[in-house]
Amino acid sequence: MSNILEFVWLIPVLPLIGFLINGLGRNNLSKGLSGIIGSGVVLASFIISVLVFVQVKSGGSLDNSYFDFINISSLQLGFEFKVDVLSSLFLLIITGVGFLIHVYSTAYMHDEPAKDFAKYFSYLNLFVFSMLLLVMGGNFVIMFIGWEGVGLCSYLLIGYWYKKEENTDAANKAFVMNRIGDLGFLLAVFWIIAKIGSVNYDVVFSAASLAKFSATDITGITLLLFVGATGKSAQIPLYTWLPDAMAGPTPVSALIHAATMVTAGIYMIARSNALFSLSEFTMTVITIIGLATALLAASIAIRQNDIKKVLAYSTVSQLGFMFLALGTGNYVAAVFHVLTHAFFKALMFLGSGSVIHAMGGEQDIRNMGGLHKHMKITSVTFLIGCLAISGIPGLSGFFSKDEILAGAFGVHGYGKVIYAIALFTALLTAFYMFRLYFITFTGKFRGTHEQEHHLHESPAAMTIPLVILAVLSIVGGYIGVPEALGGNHALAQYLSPVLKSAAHHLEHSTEYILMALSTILVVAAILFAWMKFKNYQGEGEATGFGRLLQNKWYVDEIYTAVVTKPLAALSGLLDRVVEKKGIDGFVNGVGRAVNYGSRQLRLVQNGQVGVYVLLMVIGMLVLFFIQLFA
Amino acid sequence: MGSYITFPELLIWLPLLAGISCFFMKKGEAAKTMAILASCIVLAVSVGSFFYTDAAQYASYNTVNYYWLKHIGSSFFLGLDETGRLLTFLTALSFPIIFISTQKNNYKNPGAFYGLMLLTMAGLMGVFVAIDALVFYFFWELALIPVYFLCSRWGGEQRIQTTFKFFVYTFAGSLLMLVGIMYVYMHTPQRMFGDGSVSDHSFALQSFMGALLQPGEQQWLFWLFFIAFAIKMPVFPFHTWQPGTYDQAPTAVTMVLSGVMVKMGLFGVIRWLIPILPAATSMFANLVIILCIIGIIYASCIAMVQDNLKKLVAYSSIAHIGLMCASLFALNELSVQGAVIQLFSHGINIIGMWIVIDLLERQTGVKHISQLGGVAQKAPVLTIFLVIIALANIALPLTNAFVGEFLMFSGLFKANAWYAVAAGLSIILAAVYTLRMIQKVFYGETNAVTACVKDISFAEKASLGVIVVFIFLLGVMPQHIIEFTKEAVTALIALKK
Amino acid sequence: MDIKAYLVLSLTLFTIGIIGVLVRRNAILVFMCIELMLNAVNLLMVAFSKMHAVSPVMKASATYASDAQIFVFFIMVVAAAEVSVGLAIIVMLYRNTHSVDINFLNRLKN
Amino acid sequence: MSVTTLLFVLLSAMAVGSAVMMLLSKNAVKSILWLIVVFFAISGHYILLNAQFLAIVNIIVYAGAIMVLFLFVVMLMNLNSEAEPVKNYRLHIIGIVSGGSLLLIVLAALLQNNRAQLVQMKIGDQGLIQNLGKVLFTNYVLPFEIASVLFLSAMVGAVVLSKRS
Amino acid sequence: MNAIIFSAIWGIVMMFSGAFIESKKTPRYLAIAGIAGLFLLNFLELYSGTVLFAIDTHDMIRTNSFNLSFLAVVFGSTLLYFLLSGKDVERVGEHVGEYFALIFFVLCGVALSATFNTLLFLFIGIEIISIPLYILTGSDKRNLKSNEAALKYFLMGAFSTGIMLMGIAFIYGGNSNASFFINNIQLGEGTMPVMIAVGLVLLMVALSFKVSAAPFHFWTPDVYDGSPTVFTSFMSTIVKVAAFFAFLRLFDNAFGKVQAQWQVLIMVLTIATLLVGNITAIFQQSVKRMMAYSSIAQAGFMMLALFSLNDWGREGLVLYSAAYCVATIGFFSILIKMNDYTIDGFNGLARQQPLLAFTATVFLLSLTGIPLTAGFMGKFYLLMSAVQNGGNTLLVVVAVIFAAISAYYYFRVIQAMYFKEANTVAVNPEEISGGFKFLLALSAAIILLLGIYPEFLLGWLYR
Repeated sequence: MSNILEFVWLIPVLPLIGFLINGLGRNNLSKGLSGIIGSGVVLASFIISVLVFVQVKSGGSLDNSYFDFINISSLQLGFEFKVDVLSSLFLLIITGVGFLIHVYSTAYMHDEPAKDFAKYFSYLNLFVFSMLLLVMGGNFVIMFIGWEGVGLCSYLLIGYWYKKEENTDAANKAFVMNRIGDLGFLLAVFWIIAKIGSVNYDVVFSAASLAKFSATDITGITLLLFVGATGKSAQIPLYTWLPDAMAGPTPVSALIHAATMVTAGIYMIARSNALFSLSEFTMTVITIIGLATALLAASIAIRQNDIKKVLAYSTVSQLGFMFLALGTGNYVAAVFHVLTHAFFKALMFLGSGSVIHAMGGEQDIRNMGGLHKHMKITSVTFLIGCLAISGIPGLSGFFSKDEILAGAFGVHGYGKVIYAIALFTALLTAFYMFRLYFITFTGKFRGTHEQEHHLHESPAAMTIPLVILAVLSIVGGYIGVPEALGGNHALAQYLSPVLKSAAHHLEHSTEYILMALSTILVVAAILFAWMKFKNYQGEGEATGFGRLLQNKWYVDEIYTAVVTKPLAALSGLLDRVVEKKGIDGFVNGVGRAVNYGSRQLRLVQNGQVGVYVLLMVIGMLVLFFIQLFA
Repeated sequence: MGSYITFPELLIWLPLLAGISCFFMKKGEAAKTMAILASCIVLAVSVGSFFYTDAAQYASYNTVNYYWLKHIGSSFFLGLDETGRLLTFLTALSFPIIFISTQKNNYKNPGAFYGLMLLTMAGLMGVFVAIDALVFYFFWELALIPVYFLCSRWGGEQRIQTTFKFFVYTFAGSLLMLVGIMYVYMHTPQRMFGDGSVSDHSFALQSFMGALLQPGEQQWLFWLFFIAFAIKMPVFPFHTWQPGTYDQAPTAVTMVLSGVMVKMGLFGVIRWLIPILPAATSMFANLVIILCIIGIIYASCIAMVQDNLKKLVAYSSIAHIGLMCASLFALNELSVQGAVIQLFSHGINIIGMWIVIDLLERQTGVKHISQLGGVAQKAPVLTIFLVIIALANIALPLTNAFVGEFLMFSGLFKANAWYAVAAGLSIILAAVYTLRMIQKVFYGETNAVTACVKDISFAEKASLGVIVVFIFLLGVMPQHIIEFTKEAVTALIALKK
Repeated sequence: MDIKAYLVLSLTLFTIGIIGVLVRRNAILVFMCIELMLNAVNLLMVAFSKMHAVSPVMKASATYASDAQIFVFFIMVVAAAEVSVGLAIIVMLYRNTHSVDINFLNRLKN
Repeated sequence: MSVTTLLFVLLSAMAVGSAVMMLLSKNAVKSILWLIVVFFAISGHYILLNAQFLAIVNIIVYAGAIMVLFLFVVMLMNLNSEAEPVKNYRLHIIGIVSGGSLLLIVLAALLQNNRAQLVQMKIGDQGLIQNLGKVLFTNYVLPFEIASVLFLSAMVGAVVLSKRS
Repeated sequence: MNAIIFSAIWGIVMMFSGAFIESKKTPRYLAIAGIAGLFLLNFLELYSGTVLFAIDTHDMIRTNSFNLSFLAVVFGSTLLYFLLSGKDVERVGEHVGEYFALIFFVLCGVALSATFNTLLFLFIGIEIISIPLYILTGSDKRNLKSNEAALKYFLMGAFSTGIMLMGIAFIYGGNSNASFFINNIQLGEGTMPVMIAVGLVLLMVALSFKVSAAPFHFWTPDVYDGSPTVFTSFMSTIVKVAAFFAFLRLFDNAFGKVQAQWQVLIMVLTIATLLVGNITAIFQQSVKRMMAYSSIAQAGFMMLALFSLNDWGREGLVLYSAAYCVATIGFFSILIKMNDYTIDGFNGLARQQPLLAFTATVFLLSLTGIPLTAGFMGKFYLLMSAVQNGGNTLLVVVAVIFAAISAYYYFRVIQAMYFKEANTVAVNPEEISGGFKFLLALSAAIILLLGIYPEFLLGWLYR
């Protein structure tokens, strides 16, 4: 096959087929079969993606419209795919990590009844399909189709165990918050349409149409797009759904809520960097939001005791870093961090999954401890993940995070401040990750006896992906070694056709200093955690600041008080008062008035001839008056 | 065919005759079969009509013009244009689905029931094909009367009062429209009939469009027409008849009301209001749009706190209709195109919703969200269908509603960004109440009420299946329906003054 | 004599009749008041006929002035017929209720 | 002031006065008698206008036939004793006021134009019997015939209403 | 002309039949034969202008296709009335022949008041209509309500006669042509002479009384309620439309030229009538009385023809008369059969007597003015006339609003028939003969026919 790009449409279609097979045949397929189908299709599209990647690397690219989606004189909109360096990279991440997680799931979900098992895989496939649509889409609408599709899948998968109400609550929350973002996205799209009547990337980003936009247009559109991103990628103010989303099966959290979907926002902004770079204001906003999110989430993560919640908040925090990178114009770094983060965060989620699996569904780390001796592979791989995310030199996290920090430092004016905060956040990250690690894997076991008796290392189907991801988390960084370390940032060069890497370059000497500084501090943080938690016995009831963190700054409560409750109250008011009493009351009131009039008017007819004649005479008077004098 | 009998006539007479014959059927089964059969034949006819769309070539197939009240310039003038064809198809498609999906409900005196249903069908068809104002008004009322009897005979507890309110409300509205029609008529130019006879005025749509009206006259005429249509749709604040009626009416009728009958109002706007009174339309457009948008948000909010499933759907329908009405008045290509598509999509989707609700109510006997739960365990297939339809209802991409709403919103945005922003809130609110409904009814643990629920039978599977097929067909490849309605849309916006 | 005088006179009689209808409650008296009204009309008719008799306008018909008096004649005829029927009704009522007070006639109302 | 005027005033006074008396008198029989006086006065007016035929017919038909019929009925029911219990005075006031204002309005309108239109008194032959007879049986024969229907129905009415069964 | 003479003659025939024929049935058959003959003779005159009795009317009577076809409508409805409710006339009392005789006399009056060309005949016609009606109203001698109704009707009727005569007097006095011919009234230039104006108002009042237009309608409910139902049916239909026709004929021919000067009066009367009729009807419990008020409401609509003296109005009045007569006669013929005249009396009629219920529904829908029924066409024409007259579209809007309100009380009956459960027997089945059902169906068919193709009737107006 000479030009693999001809067959690029297979990449999304294969998972779709898998979805259909698993979905329709869910009653007849055996677990094994549906597992194989589910993972197989993803593997297939992974292979194709690799080939595509190779092709693209050697300068190929595809921009193809398959059929007219909507085609009217004021809007031509085809069902078009665009495969270039950026999307091909994401294709790799999605299909690759996706495949591993499918495999992992076959074991993790093994206790499910067959039909639910099939349902689960059909959902996963559907997700992969939508995600691929999102990144391959050649215009904003196709991207939006994927965008909402992944939202739907995450809704379905979070609510996968739909019998428990909190799961479905979480699912609804996730969907609605995403919708809020989506509205922003949509409005941006409408804005673009209204301005240039097309949403095709090449058209929109072409200099000609960029010229058509006024400054306000640019700022407005980019801000709205960013609102969309905050929804999907869990940034302030729309991040609270992500921690709750942990209600879903752990592999789902790994795939959707760590590796792929949540990075859609980054992809979207990176994709439309041509627009964003034009709006100084938006960039600043993104920087601030990203930084704030990173700090806030990290601070919360310190005090969480649910193993998945900790990871969730760390995800939010890491996403914050990525947005920080975007905000500072450091797109490459952002994408780079997406890549590495996908590796080590997926790794850690899967690891936590294996732990939970072993603990029989237990998620509270206060009831764990000393798991190292029971499940070596998990423990080791998890440790690697922690090291990676903390940014220990040599591991993938180091390179990407360091590039972000450096980029931030380089920002003119307030760069130093940003850097300081970001660095502090990095330290927090190291601290809470290792808090988690030590509490979970070291010390002595604090759970019940049958749990302890039940402890075991997970099956190969789960450990192998762990190992693979661990390896990737280590080596993944070497595609982006900065010049300072004698590398030639392969990633940056690869992406250069689409993404200009960070504008402001630092002196190598400065970079060395920054690296050293961060490394030292991180190590210190880790040691601190080691001392504090190496044999953890459970801590007393949190007080003051600690409690504030434990309760996540009461953000959920505030939202409830400020948005949810008033809205419900308003609706109730509208329903009870305005609707029933007001409008309908008026309508019925007319009827009642007529009835009343009827009852009164008939009293005039009192049966007295005298009165009748009198009224006639009076009527006559009136007529005479009108006729003769009016 | 052609010169002998035309599509519009077939579409009207077939259900009419079938309906009348149903009245004389003693056996319920016979009537039911008759109804299903007749509606399917009509569907076939309507499908057939799609092969003769070319106006120039097949005029004799699509338009018919009998002399009727010649000396007052009215003739039995019917014709199929793009919009009309689409809506007749919707009607023709809905009724078989409705009959089949609700065939398990057994009504007392079924002959009358199915007869009236078919009469309603005939009336609706007439409304969609009439090109003569008087004929239009005739069918407009004709569609109403059978529904009145259907609702107050076979409805719920407070059926009589509720239906009566609905009737008087609508009747008053249509009478106002009648006054409007008369007034316009008095200003129409002379009309020459084929056989040379002349009447000083005429009811034909063309003459109405040619009527000489001062701007001042147009302004109050506009309201005479608009109120009639607004009540039918219904648009806030003329909507209060609707939730009660949907709640009380037998579900089969509710499907007709919400799926097809509300389209009469929108169709009226497309076919009559805008063409006859373009100046007034553009003058009041913003006012109407604002009214609609208030209605959209208002209805969505109320839907969020509804415990009664039927009322929930009713209010969501108000919101959707409001959006369509608003985008019709935004009157740019995007919005109108979207509205036209949505005319069809909304009909399909909401009928699907009702089918599911009907199944639930029939099996459990309750229609209150708070009393249901855990249906998904008992009836997974039903749940899947419901979820798909519900998602279509909140305009998820790749479903039919997305295309319509996307176009409508972008059209509104083009008209005025803030319209789109305000109306866009409904996207979020819709998600809130729809998901809440799904969660409370289908997820969670089963309870005493829902324990007995069975999964759906073949008939319902089939009808829901058809709906779902349409949902995705129009969702993935909307271009066909767009191609089909393009000219109509461009013709309409061309009227904009 | 000026027509105005007759106008005043007959209208006065007419009004007295009306007032009688309004205030009296004995059916027979009410009926009599109506008769008075008719007579007022008759008087006015005759007066008009005599007015037209001298009015300068070209005469519409040969019998231009007699018309009115013939009309009065017919009024009397009708009045006579009316009286017979009316009294028959009153008598019938009296048979059943032994009263001719119209204020007691309110079985039919509202 | 000529004799004619004098007569006119006298007759008018007589007519109005006795009409009022008819209205006021409690006793039904008295009212009837007063009414007869009114009729005589009006007949007097007819004579004054030289409408002899009507004058006679008025006496015969009204004062003679009709009033006697009334009197007969009243006697039959012996309503001469005051049968009317307490009256509703408010209603009376309203009645009188409205009736009076009716009169005033109409008169006010009629008497506006001060162009005197004279009425032919004492002379003129239109009111003579042979003229009227000729007209009645030539031009007005059809109404005359049809008026019989009126009497027929009156007759039937008498049968229907008062025939004891 | 035929009609006037023949109806008078046949009235006499009926009179003697009542006197000399013992059997109660024969008069009815005679009457049906007579009305058929009357209809045919009138139709003959309309169709070919054949006049059996060549009498020189000295132009006091004028016939043309318009009033002849109106008479055709009237006689047709009377025929229907005899066929549907003839039996019930027999039930009223023993003087069957006399009742029919009186009805024929009324028809004579109707014919007069439809064709009169002089105020004398207007007066005589109206009187010939009224006097027999006083008698018919009181014909149920034992029934106090009937007596009361008769006396009320008589006193007020006589009063209105007085008013009318005063009006005629003033017209004559103000008419410098010294003539009673309605087409020979000197209206003067500009505003009409005061005397004419006064006379006009008085005539309007008197005729409004006859057509029971508010505020001169007070006799209507009591009289219609009190008199035997079968005669109520006759009064409220044939007599009423005749009075209307006279009203229209007079004001159209005599005062049409100065319409602008009195249109506002008609408007006031119209609105008042619509208001009183519709609003008061809503609360009635007795259907009979409700129909009385509804007849007032319908009168309000017919007033529109007077409001706008144009062809739409004239055609509309004829059409409306036909629709109104057939529907009301039909409905009354069913009402008479009911055991209980209250609305609850109709409960469950649909179950017990489907055909009666269905036809009754058709009649009521027609009265409401739902499309496809003659009632709609009538309303449509009259509204159209008002719109074309252009004087006041607001009046039209008011009218349609009241039309919507009228649905309120008509549909109460429909609801009772179809949607309420029966606890008693609404109609004794033995009273419902096959022929009766057939005739009901026929009248329903007529209503639908006129509703779909009014030319069927209107075609005759312009021969």
